[in-house]
Amino acid sequence: MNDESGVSEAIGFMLLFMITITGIGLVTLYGYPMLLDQQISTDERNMEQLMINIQGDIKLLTHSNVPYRDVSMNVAGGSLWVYDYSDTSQLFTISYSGSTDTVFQPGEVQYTSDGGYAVITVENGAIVKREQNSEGSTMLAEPRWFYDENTKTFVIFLTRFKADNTCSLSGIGNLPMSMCDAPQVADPSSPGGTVTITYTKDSADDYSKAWENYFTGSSIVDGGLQKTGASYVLSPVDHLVVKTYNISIGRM
Amino acid sequence: MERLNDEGQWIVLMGFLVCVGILFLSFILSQSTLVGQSTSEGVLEFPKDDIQDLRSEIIGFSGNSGIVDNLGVQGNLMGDISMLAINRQNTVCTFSLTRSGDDVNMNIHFNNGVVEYDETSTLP
Amino acid sequence: MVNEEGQLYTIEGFTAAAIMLITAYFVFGAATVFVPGDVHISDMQLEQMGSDALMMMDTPENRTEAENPLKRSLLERCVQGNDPVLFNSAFTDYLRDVTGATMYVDDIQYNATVYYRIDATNDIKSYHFSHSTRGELICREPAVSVTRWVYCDGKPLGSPADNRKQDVLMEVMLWRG
Amino acid sequence: MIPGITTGIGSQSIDYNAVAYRTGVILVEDPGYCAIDDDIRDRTCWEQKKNTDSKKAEIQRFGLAVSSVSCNILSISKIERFFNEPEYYNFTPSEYRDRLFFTDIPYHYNISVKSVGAGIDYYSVGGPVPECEYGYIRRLVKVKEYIPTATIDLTISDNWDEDPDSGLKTYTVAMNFSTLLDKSINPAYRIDPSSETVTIDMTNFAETLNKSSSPPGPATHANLTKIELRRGGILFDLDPAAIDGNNAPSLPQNVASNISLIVEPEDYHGKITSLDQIEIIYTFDDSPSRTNISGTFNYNYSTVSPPQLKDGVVEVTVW
Repeated sequence: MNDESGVSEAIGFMLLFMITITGIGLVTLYGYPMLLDQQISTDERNMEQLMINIQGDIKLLTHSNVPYRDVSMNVAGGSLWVYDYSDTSQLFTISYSGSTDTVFQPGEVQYTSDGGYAVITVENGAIVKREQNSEGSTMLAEPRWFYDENTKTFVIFLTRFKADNTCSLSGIGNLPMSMCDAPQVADPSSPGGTVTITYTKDSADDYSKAWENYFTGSSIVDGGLQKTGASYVLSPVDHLVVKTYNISIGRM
Repeated sequence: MERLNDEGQWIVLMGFLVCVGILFLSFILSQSTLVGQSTSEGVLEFPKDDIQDLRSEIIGFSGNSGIVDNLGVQGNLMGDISMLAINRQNTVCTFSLTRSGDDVNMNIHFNNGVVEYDETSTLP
Repeated sequence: MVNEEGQLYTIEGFTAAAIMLITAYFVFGAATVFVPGDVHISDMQLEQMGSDALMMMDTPENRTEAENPLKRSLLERCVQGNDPVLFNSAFTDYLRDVTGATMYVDDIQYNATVYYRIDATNDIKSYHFSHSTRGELICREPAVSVTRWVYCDGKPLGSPADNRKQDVLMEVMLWRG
Repeated sequence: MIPGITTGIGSQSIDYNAVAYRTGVILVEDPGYCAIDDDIRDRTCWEQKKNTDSKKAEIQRFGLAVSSVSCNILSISKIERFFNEPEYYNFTPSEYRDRLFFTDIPYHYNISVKSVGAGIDYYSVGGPVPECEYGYIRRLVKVKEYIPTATIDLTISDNWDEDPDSGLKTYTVAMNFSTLLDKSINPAYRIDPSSETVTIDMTNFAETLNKSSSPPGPATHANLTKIELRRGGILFDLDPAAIDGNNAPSLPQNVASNISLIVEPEDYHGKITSLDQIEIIYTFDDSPSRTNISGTFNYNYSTVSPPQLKDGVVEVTVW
């Protein structure tokens, strides 16, 4: 009787082990493709979260005048690129009641998914997202431009990335950002003036839909800016404040 | 032996059931979108202390007749506050103090694009 | 037919599930996912501390002080009299104050700057006011900043500011050293 | 991969630091809130609720601030009631949770306060802070100390009146609430007898004793028969805290050197409006011993030194 039970336990263990392995095999065979898709979307969502963290730190740098922040991160399923402002061809042009235009190149911190199609970019204080090889884009988090109706003041924050050269990161790393020079502030006033903003797209990296939705939506002012051709117009603006921040991104 | 084999089957079956259950639940949970902004970021963003500071500063002015009754000085201080606020705090701030009888009427306007605060009150 | 063995089966079922999950984890888990949790908690705590400390320094201690329009609080006295030594000792004491309920030890460094406006040109200028012992190198520190308005009844002693009644902005950078 | 799938689960945990932050804000920036009744002046005076189960239940939110317009300035009476020092309400953990955390989640907490200047060495409520991770916030505050003792020095000639044939003698302490609670004074610096304890010391009685009284020769003591609190026609009797250094005496009592009186805000039964005048009247008997004491003490900002604000710190931990 004792002998018998000893033998059966060994066999029982082997059966159990085999069934476990078979189970894993089944999961690998049928569950794997599903899990892979899940992985890609999880990676992308993690990156969206990470970008929001980066934007949070950029807000601290710009709005709270803190000189240095770093974000530690793990970039999975793709890579993170930093483009110096001079290497990007998108432009924001701001003109105010006929005065000289401000032409601004933002630069980018961009994540490109390897397995999926998502491209998530931090530029000019906003987080924008588009799909590779397809039209359209959305804004995941908005910059903090605002129009104060009491004083008819329009406040625009321009955030520019500076990097010594284009660099990329995948895996665990650190994104050191610093703002050691004070922002340039331009604050012309012209009672009843008109502000015209134009976004010039980079056809390989086009976020014009995202910016259009932001400008014409109601986050800056109720009712949004008026779209006139390719430009967005706001009036009356007695006082325009344009603050330009330069954020240097060091070696990752 | 037969009896023990039975038990093994039970264990494996249970294992499978629980495993499938956990996977299923975690799928559902992972479908929920991640919270975009954390609580502490929300706290950092909300300018509670800035507004309290501005309020207490202007209430401090209201006890100083050299500021309330002297529009030149008040204009100067208003210039200081609005220029420093837009430059350093990225905020549009304006205020006014006017005397009416024994009381002082105070107006404060604060707007940083996320939070707008307006106050009109009478200070004794 | 139900006996206690049922409980055992369930426990064993869980164990088996755990074994399978852990196995799967090791097989596929090479690509771990890093969630950058809430990194701003300590910033939030530090910012609250800093603005509390400045607020306390700017709170008059009694009615006589509160109703003196010229020098209402310790902070106004420090800025007007240009006394960074007094500011440093008071501010450091505030930052170190604890009740003793926790074993929490903090080494907070700070750097304070005063911003003022030149009336004639409408320019914003600044001068360095005070800093802690290791508070000089602020370009590589993940800091937070807090501000406080300070009323000056005249030119702050020895400063390049205008000689008039004015409001200046004290800005303090804080980080854990 | 599996951790990737379970990412969502991890991010659902409670942010204890946020709970601690919110609790800290409620404690130091809010004066609290309770249902109104006859005993209290307004809804923020929760600490004056009577110590009965039904009254305690009417406290809806704790808060330690002096008033809603003075952030980070705490009332010492609220601190004492909140931290149960000395023992009073004896709130249970679930009562603290209901009135401070506003949730069904059974948080563990530890709230502590220290203010050496205001005489608070260390008060705390809740369990000991664990070694594990917890949510934490530290708030720097000022504690508004007790109203300093008003001293009536009877050597000052205004306070007595030589009268060899003195009969019943009275001495009045007059408090005018319209001057004390004047709106132009910030609540943080007010002398507010309707929310804080008032202490009045009458000293140097010897000077006022009727030296020429007869019989049996010069008086050695005065005879205090009662102390009344009068508001219009309404009267309450008060008991002195100490006479000649002896605590809790029963009246009538002989006084040779001093009387100490403590008036709690509860004594007014919350019936004070800002326009009221309160009088505290000391009555001294004619027999067997006589006193020359006579006069009025105006209890106001020029005769009593206003309370000071003392530095303090509050720590909140939640787990």
